Amino acid sequence: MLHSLKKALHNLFKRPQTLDYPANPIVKGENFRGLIGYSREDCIFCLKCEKACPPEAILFTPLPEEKKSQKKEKLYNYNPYLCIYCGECVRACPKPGEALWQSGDKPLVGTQADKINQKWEAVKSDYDNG
Amino acid sequence: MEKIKLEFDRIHAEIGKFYDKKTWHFMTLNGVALDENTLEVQWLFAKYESGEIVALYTVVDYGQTLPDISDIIPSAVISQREMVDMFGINVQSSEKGLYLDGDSKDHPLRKERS
Amino acid sequence: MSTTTKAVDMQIPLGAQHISLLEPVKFTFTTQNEKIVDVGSDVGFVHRGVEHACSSKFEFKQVGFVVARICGLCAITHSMCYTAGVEKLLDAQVTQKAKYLRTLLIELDRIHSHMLCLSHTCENAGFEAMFMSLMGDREPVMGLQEAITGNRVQFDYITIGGVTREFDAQTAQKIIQVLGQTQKKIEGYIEEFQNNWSLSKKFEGIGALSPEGAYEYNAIGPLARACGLQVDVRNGLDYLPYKEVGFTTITQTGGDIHARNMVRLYEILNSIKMCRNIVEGLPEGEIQTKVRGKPQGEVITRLEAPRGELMYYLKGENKKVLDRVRIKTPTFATIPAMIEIFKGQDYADAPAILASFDPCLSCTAK
Amino acid sequence: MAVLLNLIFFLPPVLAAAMLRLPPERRNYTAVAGVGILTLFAVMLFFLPFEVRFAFPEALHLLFWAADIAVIGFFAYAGLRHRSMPVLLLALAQMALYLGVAGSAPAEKTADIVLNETARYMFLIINGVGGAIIIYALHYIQSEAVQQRRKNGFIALLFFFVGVMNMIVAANSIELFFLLFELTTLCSYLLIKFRQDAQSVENAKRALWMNQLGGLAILAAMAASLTAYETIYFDTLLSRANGAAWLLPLAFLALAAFVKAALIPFNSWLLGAMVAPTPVSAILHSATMVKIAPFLILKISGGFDATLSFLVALVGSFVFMTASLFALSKDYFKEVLGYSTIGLLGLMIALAAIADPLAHKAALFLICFHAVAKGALFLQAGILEKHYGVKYISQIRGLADRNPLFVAMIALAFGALTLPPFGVFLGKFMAIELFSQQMQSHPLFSVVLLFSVLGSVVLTLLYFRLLSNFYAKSAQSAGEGTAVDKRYFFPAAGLLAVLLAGAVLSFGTLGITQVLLPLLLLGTAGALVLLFRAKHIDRTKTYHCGEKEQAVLANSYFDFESRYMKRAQVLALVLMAAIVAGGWYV
Amino acid sequence: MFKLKNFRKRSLWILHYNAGSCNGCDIEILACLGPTYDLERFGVLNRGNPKQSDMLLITGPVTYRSRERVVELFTQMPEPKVVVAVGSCTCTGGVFSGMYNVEDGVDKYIPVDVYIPGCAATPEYIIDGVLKGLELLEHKSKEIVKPKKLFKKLSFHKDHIDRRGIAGKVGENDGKD
Amino acid sequence: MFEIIFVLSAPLLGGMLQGIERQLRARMQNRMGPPLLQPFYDMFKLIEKRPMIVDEAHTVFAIMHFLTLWAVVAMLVLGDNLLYVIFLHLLATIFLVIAGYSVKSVYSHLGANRELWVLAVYEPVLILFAVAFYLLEGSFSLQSIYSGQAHLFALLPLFAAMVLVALIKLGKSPFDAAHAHQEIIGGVEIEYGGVFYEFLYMAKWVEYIFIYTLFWLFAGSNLLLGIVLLAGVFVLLNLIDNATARIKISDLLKVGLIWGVGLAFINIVGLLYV
Ligand code: SF4
Ligand code: SF4
Ligand code: SF4
Ligand code: SF4
Ligand code: SF4
Ligand code: SF4
Ligand code: SF4
Ligand code: SF4
Repeated sequence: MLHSLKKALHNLFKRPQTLDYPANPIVKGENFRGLIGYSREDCIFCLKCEKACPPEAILFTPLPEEKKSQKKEKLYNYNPYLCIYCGECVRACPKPGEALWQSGDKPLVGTQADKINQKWEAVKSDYDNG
Repeated sequence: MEKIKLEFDRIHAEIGKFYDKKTWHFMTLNGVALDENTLEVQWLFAKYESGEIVALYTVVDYGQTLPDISDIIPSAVISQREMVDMFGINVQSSEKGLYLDGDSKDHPLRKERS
Repeated sequence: MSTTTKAVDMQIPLGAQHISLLEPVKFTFTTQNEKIVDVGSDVGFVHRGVEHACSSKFEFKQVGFVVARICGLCAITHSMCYTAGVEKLLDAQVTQKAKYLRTLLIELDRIHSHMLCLSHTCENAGFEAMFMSLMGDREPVMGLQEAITGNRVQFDYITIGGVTREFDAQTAQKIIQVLGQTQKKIEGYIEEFQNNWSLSKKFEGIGALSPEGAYEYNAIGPLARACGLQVDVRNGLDYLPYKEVGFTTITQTGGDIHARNMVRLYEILNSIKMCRNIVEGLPEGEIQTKVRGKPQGEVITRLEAPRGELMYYLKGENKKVLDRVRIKTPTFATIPAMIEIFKGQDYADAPAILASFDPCLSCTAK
Repeated sequence: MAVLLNLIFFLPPVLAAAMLRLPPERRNYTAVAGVGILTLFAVMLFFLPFEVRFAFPEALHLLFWAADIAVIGFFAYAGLRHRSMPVLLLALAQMALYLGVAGSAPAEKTADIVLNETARYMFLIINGVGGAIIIYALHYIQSEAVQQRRKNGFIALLFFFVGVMNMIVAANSIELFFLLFELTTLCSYLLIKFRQDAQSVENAKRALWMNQLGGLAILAAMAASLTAYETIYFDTLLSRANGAAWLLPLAFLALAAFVKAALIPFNSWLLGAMVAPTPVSAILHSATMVKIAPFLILKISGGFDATLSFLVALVGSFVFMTASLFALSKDYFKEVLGYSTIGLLGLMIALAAIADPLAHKAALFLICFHAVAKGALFLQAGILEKHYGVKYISQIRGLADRNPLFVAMIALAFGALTLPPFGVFLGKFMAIELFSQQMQSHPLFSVVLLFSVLGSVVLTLLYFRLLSNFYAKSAQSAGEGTAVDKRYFFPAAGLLAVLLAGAVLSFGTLGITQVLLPLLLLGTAGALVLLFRAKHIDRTKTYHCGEKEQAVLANSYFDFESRYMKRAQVLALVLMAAIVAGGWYV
Repeated sequence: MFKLKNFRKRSLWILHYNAGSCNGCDIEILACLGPTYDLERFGVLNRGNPKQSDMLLITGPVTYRSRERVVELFTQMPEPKVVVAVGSCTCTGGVFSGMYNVEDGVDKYIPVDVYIPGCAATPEYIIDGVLKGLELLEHKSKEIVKPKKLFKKLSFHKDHIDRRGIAGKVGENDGKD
Repeated sequence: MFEIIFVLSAPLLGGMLQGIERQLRARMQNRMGPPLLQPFYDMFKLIEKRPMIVDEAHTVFAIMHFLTLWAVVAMLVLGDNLLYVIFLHLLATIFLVIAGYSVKSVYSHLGANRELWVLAVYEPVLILFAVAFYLLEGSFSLQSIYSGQAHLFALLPLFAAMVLVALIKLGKSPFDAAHAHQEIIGGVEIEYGGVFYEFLYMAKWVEYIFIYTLFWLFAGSNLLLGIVLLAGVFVLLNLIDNATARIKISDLLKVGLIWGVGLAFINIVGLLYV
């Protein structure tokens, strides 16, 4: 009991350990696993990432007719609310760091207005039809 | 991992003979669906000292009723209930409803499912 | 005509939602004067169907990330145990360095998990300050995990054939420093847990399991070791270098909440020592080896999770999807023991007893 | 005035005789009228500005003597008939001692009857509260499964009891007091036996022999008084014993009081009396029988020396604490009330034992208001039994939903036993102050204080626990919320009205705010509970951890009684022995 | 002049329910209550009691057995209230999406106001989400938000499972209390 | 005049006190803690919530609990009879207990039950507390206590007993079994929400004033000692709260009856001989 008493008294005259977020931002380590980044230019559309992703958070849907150009180009869809940030996709990608990479950025908090699930449903039906 | 096959009729007796609570640690009851109708049931034990693993097993079909071994190993109760839920096999004095609600007609780990 | 009040049973529910619970579980205590005479339980709230999904929906390479999500507290032990099994089925070799790094993370995880359990036990015993203090001291360890793996909770660190990352010298130094601090703090806690009058009222002699009972109910992990049983899977592992890094089995006698707490505290000290040894004696080499083929055959692997023995049974038939994944988690087998221990205790002690089991229902129900 | 006095003594027996004869309809009217007249007499006597004393003619003394012999003889007969050794032996001992004492009593020229202030208060209670109970009993007894003749007998007995009580509080002759004491014993014996089943007979026998012990103690007191002070009159005895060292007569009288008050270890007779119809319990607990005890102590405490006063107070406060504690272990509603009566009698005795006018006032307050509140509670207990079929506390749950008004009345009666500004609270309040005062001159009184503090807290706890049961929701509340029969309702309501009005009496001791504030708060609570109907506010279910099933609720329970009864009895007996020893040596 | 509104936004009592999560997000919520992140700075208290809570923190993909409890707890909370889904699996089902005993996210049952992604959602995200929730709470009218029906649109094995049809009446006072 | 203002603002002052306490507690736990006005933010929020009740009587009793406590504080501060104030305080407890029983909730019943048991511990101490002042001052009159000399040093054991009572009454560990959050989720208060919970919340504030005013009595008319004493008690209570776990109700009864009542009684007997 004495130990706790001393500690409480001691803490009273110490600066609290609280990180005053959001007043002071929290600095993340450089290899923090945040959002998946994607570059359309570098992608070769091998769809390895899509297959590797456990929760199917990356889906390639067919392009709208008019945009269809050369090779087997498809539309990259990524759902940060489904992603589990495991990094498997990046490990599966033949061009890691160029076509696909895991950034340190934090995903945004969504609200009802974002219609997260409705939008993803639409992507999924595109995917099923494609 | 050493596997020893048990005759269906002698499961309870054999386990009773085999199991010494200070030597063997009962890990769990395991089921492996072999095909649509048959199921391999394993009682998995590990030796406290060496970590050596022994599986007592038997092959049954879903119509059969497994004996209750919780009088020998009290902690088997919950594994048995899990078996009932997952495979829909009957185990003496174990009802359904550990994980799945009682009204579910589903047995997720049966072969025809996957 | 003597009409002294009769024993009337009152049923006190605990769960599914209750402030003292982290996870949904339902106990219904039948009590007389707040003494528990009977317990009903429902542990199936968290059942998601992971075993089924692992043998149907996911390929064996993905399963490691899925089973990690069986439980956030010992995610790393799940993925390790699974990966070890698959590596056996594939006959893959892993470098010594990768093995060391795997062990490091597992032990760091044990440190934070034990601290969490202790703080939760204290919170449930109504000791808010201790909860805060332990949570505060746990943060640096979480920071280490984030620095090494890039995430605080779900590490996704272990892949088939090795680990995903390694750390630089600066991080190594930080690890050593944080471990040193934590060690001092833990020594302080050991003293406090032994000497605090109110904690002795709450913990000593409460929720006790006898060594006989421990054998009877197949107790594992800290629960068994608090009864004096020498059960620790880490003793005989062939795929992790525990022997080299200074592992010792910690036991206590008494089997009550206090003994469990002490086991956890001393294990933290042991883990700190192992981590230090690992960081200081990290071998050179690659962290990842290429693995080919598809799993074939049957295997059982075991690992000591913070809560006790974790077991995976894998069966592959040379296909991308495994034929059967059977997960036996630590808490699973001890639920009958828990129910037995509750009987005869005060309802007021129930939350603390529950927390001292450090139950993991999310893995129990999978 | 002596006429009025004689009327109040002899009207009840006359009424009793009438009860036996009259047909039911007319019986009821006569009874109600009789009660009215008696109460009127009591009130008139209460405002009498002077003390009345007179002696009975010699012939009447002879009659008393004969009556004594007859009563003791009847006890002996009862002992023989029930084959009860204690009863028979005690009767024989009483007979022997009585003949000896009566034979050697000197001829004295003193008043047999003295009407002093205490007696006036007692008249009020006996006739007012007793009367209300009799009226209540008129209807109650009709539902018993016995012949009409016995029902009439029951009412007659109650009237007779009231008469005896009236006389006993005014008796100055110890011999007369003994006769009346024995008569109350007889009445209670007959009343407890009323239902005539094995249990009733058993309990009646127990009540009989225990009370005979009290009678024996009075005879012993008379003998002691004769040898040392050569008198069998209270006033003479007190004046002669004042300052004297040898107080054995007073010690014996105190013992008699303890028995009558059913203090532990004699508690079983009063609790056993529960087998009788509820009006019996009501009348025993409130207006008659047990009230003799504090009354007797009040009467004789003027002669106590400091030690005796302390010892008696110690016994009283000890019983106050233990009886309250034992009450917690009980589930049978009437038994809980019974134990709480015993406890409060202990407190009254403790207060009465202090020779201080303020203490006497406090004791009187307690006696009066306890009588009213307990009377009301027993009447309500009767309603619970007859109307709702509820006997046990554990069955009471949820009654507040069915009949809020009735429950509010019970709540008020309980409140009157604990809360400011009611009389019983006032008694306790004064007790603590008095004991603190006594402590300063007699430090041992601190123990008495501690016992009474603990006792009063435990008692409060008991009442809250009981009361909260009425408001407790439970899964199993059965029955309909019908209105209570008026014939039950009015006597109880009348007593409550008296209680409320009685709060006014506390004005002298408490300030205006002190009286009005709690009344206001209670009133607001009551009014809100009855009136607050929040139609526009949404309802939710109770929280059940997110589950939907029903809760199974129960109270905690205790077993102090079986665990500590033996020890308490032994301790109390030791203390009582100390009183006798103290009377002898000091 | 002060407005009641100015005060409300700084007090937030939370109720936490685990609807089948892996504990990962739950322990991060605990960490937020701990001294390092100290949610109490924003007036957050963990009440554990729906009647006194303004915010429901839900974790987990909602297992079949949890769904009625979620709705029950939600309805016991008085308006204004916000629901925060913590973690990827709560928002959409995460890795568990499509497993036979999960319902793929809470917004199938109750209206979710804030979605916090992450697996596990770190304390930083959770604080972001909670502050967002605070903001929303301020704007929320007192209108009553009804929970949705108990159903799952994409039933994994339609022919095997008929228990989805049983949508009990949840949350409303049945008059027995 | 001062007294009247004090009485009228008692809930507010109590709220302030709670605000300070929450900050102090947070700092003792090495964290920043809520703003000082947090209790009032909570209050305004609670008022704004949609009212929901379980049962009318249940609601009424909570309101009465608050009102009665306030009245008790008024009687205490305005200098009534100390013993009377302590008995009147019982009335407030009755309302709370009945409120606890008047809903069909297990936790509420458990809380009410425990509320009764702790009463058995603190009530004797409080009465003995009053008696001690009677012995020293010759009456229970608060007026004379306020204007009399400081009795702290004559009443040190009783002071210790009162600390115990304060821990119980203010719900601080180790003696907060009556509304243990992790067991019975606040006990009696569990079924209240919105405005109606606000009454109980404010009752707690008033309870602060009640308890600290009782401590003030130890200092008599000595203002300086009074302030030091209150500050000391305030910190002491929180230190104890931060260094202990909650003990069970059965242990609480034992400890409270032996130490609380024991110390108070010894002190009183001691007063007679000194
Ligand atoms: S990080 Fe993992 S979950 Fe996220 S998109 Fe990549 S593979 Fe899928
Ligand atoms: S794996 Fe890489 S290259 Fe292939 S589709 Fe995905 S992002 Fe493009
Ligand atoms: S673990 Fe403790 S702090 Fe967390 S929700 Fe449960 S009771 Fe509250
Ligand atoms: S044992 Fe517990 S902590 Fe470990 S994986 Fe299972 S649920 Fe998680
Ligand atoms: S969202 Fe993720 S971390 Fe949170 S409870 Fe669910 S599974 Fe666990
Ligand atoms: S016990 Fe109190 S302080 Fe602790 S988590 Fe619950 S509400 Fe918060
Ligand atoms: S989001 Fe991830 S970490 Fe969080 S509960 Fe779900 S699976 Fe666990
Ligand atoms: S038990 Fe709950 S209400 Fe009581 S002090 Fe602790 S947190 Fe507050």
